[in-house]
Amino acid sequence: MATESAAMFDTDELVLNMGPQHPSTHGVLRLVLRLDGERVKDVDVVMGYVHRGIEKLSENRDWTQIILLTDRMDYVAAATNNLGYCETVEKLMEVEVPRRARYIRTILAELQRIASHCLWLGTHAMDIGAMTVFLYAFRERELILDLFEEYCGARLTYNSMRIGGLPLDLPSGWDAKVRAFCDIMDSKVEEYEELLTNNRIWLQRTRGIGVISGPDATALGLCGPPLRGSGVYRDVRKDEPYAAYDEFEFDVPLGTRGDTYDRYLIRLEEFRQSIRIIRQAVDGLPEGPIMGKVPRLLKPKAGETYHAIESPKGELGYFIASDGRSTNPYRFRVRPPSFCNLQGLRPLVIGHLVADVVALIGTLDVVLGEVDR
Amino acid sequence: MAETIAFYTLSVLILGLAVLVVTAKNTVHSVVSLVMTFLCVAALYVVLEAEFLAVIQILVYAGGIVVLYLFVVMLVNVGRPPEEHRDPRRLSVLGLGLAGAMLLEVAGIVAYSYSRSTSSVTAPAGPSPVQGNTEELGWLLYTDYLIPFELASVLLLVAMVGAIVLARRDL
Amino acid sequence: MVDDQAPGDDKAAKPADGGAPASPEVTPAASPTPAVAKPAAAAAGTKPKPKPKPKAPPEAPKGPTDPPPPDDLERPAYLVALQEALPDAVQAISYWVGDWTVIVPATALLDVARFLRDDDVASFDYCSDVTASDWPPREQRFDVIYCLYSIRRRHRIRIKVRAGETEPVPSVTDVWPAANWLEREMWDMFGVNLTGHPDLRRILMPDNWQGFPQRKDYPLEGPGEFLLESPMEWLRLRNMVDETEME
Amino acid sequence: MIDTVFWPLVKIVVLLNAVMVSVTFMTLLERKVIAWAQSRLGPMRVGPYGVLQAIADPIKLILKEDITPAKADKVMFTLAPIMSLVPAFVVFAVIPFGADPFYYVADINVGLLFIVSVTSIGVYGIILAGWASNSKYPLLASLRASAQLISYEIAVTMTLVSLILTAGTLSMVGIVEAQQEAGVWFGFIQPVAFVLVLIGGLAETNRAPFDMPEAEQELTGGFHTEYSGMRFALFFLAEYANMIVISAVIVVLFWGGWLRPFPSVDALAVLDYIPQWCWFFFKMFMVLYLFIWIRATLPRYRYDQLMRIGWKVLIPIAIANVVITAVVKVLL
Amino acid sequence: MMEITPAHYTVLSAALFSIGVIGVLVRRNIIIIFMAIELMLNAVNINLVAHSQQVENLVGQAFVVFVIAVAAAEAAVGLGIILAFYRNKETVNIDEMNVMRW
Repeated sequence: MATESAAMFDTDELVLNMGPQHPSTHGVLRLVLRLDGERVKDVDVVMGYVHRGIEKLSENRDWTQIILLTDRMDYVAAATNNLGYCETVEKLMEVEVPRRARYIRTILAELQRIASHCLWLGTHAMDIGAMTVFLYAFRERELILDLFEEYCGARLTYNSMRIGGLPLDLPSGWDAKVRAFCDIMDSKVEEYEELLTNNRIWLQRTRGIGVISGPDATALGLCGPPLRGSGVYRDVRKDEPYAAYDEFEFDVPLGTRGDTYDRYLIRLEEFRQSIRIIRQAVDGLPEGPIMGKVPRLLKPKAGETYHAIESPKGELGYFIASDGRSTNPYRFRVRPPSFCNLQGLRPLVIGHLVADVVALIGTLDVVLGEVDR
Repeated sequence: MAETIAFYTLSVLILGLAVLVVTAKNTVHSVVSLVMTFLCVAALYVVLEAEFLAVIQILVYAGGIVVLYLFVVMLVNVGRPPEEHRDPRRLSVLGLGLAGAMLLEVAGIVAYSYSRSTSSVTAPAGPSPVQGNTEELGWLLYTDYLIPFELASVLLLVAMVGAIVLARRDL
Repeated sequence: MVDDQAPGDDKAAKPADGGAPASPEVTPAASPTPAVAKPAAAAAGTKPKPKPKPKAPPEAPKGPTDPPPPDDLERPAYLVALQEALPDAVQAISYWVGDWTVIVPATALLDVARFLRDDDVASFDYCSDVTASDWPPREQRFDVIYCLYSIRRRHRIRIKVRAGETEPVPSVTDVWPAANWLEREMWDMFGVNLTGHPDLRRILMPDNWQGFPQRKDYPLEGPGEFLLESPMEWLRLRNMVDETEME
Repeated sequence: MIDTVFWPLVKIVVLLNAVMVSVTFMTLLERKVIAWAQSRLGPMRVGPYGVLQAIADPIKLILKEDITPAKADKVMFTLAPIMSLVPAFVVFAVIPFGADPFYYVADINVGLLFIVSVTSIGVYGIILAGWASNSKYPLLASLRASAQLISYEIAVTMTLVSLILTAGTLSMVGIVEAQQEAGVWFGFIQPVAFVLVLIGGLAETNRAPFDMPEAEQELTGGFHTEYSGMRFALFFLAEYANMIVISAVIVVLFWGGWLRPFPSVDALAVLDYIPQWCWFFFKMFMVLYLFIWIRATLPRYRYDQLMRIGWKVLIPIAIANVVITAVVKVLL
Repeated sequence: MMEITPAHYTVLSAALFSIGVIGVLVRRNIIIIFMAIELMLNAVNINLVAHSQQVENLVGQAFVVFVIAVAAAEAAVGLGIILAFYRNKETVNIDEMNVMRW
């Protein structure tokens, strides 16, 4: 008799408000779903609930204070935000950053990528119902937070870089700890794979869900793993090398099908590639100063520039204009990767079921602090 | 003694809940009353030592058919209440009268038949090779009533196909 | 080549030069609302010898200098192709710390965009960012900026469009669907008069918000709900408070 | 009178209390086992190793404010948790915890059918809770839950038919005795049926990986979203009581109920010194542990996949199992 | 009065049947009417079981099994029709069901 009841479900269109208070919208994202039964016919993405006006605020802070604000955007990858901002200002001021500082920045950024992917993996798996992976991933993320705490004293919002270099040199013995962490992480990535990669339920929940072709993903402005998952070779670290990435060997994993499972595989592979980069960087860490020649009073010449780096979420770009006279930027603009990836949600979601919506929010890996800024 | 108490309690419950079924304003309340009625009827079967039927009553009626009713009620419960529209040609009072006449008639038949009954209709079936209510019933169904039984299963199959065809929109 | 607003500042053209570009010391107070738009720039005005600027009256910053590229720098092939294909559309080309910018009029934007996307040499298939910056004293106060990237050819370019407050700027959503939300955000923050956008609604600010927060003349202090309901009344009260404080 | 009324009543009272207490400790067990699986400690604050957490939770739930949403159907909203709790408790009447009549309330000759039919009533609580809450998420969840319950009931009932064929009786006590006579637990004769009943049991009790009716990541908690306080506790109680019922039924049907391992091997007669109810509870504990273990390991199915598995995989296998069992039974 | 005879069951059955008839004749909601029909079927079943018990012949109970099967079939098809009708006319009022096709 239940076949009939199952067939009866598709009667009326139902408007379902998902969020802003919902366990799996990863923050305060609101989706207005129009459902036919449980199938999504249309979705309107509503955001801005944590809009703090960081762009406007930055136009009234001086150049150094802004580093602290960038922490608050993608709060699970604060160091990457710092890096992007500092590099942009350095580009604008044409400051040379010492090699050691660039190496350390790379290590920090890659550690941050692992931490961010850990959080993504945990929440994504949790959304699909694999509760244990969440705690395993957080266990490893904790190790990274410990490393960061030892380096800069903070665990979430690091404020760990300065324009022209770094505020602090590495504590003694830190590199050994990073090496030890890399060894641990290697085996842990295997553990995640054992739990999920060949799990039939996981495969059924992610294979063929949210498929997007390479050209479509490019046109929609997706970036980072969602773009690479569709087989588009685009990684700012390779294409427009910054920090010290041009000195390291690493691969850019690409997907073939462009579905949720591919994006999952890519991020898992990025764990390994990040570990690889960190190992190379720690092994080849040069001696030298950590701060470049930067004037006491920062005042870039009038002009504007756009500079992008590869954050864990994708292309994190800063567009900064200086009027050349004041000690704060005239225009400060962030190109938030989460925002652009979230734009891909609607085409991905339409036609799928409510349960897939949750999986698709997870696969795009959005952080609402960055979407709303 | 126990049977008497059980009978009267259950009778009151059955009739009261049945009245609720036909009088409740909210259809969902109606359906819930119906479930309760059926459960009480199942209890009555237990009193009558028909355990198998009692279980079947719960399983099929309460657990199956009425769930279907509940689904349909929930699906069509939107929009205007169905009792709003009044057909002038409809004569509810007449219906009530007819039902009363019906009750009188049934009561008459009952009274008449018992006034002259000799209860000599006892015609036990042939000795069953098995013991116990369930086993005997099964024996009966699979021997004497095999063809009706098969027909009933075909009927159910046809009903299932028909219901699916009716309920689907894209057919 | 030379744009009409900020005549070529020759200092800025030499990026290696450490000196601050010339700009007279001013207080950028000439914003339309006399209220609280008090950019910190005012405080920073105490700067070394201001060199006289030829034409510009001493006012708020008039926009980035958009220096032309040095003569000895070879122009990338896509720029040459663009100038050949659409000579009228290119108002100026600028080069600054390694970034190429092409300045086009709003009317030619769609042509330029389509050319840059479809041309084989250029093939800018990826729209990184769409944003704007606001330079209030200028008549065409907005710089609308499109950051483009070519995944195929791995190069970047910026398109810059100057637009006045009501001057229409065509939406490039048809060219790059990625621009949809970015343009929405730009409109939300600056109120650039976008035309042809399929879904122009507020995106970060609440739907009933008044005003465009990232404009330079937008009050810096928290407006509260009163501003939401009646912005003009709020402004009047603000001014009264300011006056009493002065006394 | 004493035999027909007094002792059954005493047994029922004892059993009800035992079930409630075991449910509270079941939640503690679940939290602890999952915590260990996830390399953390679980509740540690209340009492030694958090043992008293099992008491603290119900107290908290009882003391909480009991909210009825303003637009809810008051009567149904109150009735729904009761309707889902009562069937879960009624079923315990026919579960034999030992061979002696002292260990069960009743041994009715349609015991297994009784269990199936009574559990089928539990669906009303879920549907009515979703409907009476007058809220979208609970409604969606309750539709999901009831469709899931009904379709998996068919698979489980079909599977039970093959087991009835093997045992030759519907009585729960009779089934265990049949295993004693056969000298082997039916789990070894009917392994397919065991797996089917296990999967169906997981689905019927809304346990992971079939917990989409209460998938908090999708539907913010399922049909009991709008419930709080004592009424929520009733749903909670019903869910875990159902889990215990399913595990008890699985033990009786497949793992020899109160029988010791290898009931026909006399060499192991020394094991008979362990009381029968100990065996029963030990086996039940193992099945419950399996339930929790599965929850800690597996992701969640999607709703349509779940229905597809039920209708296109489990039911055909169940029917095939019945046919094969019947053929083998006739041939032997 | 203390002894329960089949007559008691017959009276109960007749009363239940009449309630069902009233429901069918008076209510306009077709779902309620269906439920009233179920009540009538149950009334018949009570009668059958009671008399089968009286005459110690299980044929009556076998009939009940068939009645339940027919009731299930009737409910499935009937509710399917109701649903199809509801989709087209947005009502479950039996007075508005006055066309054979649309």
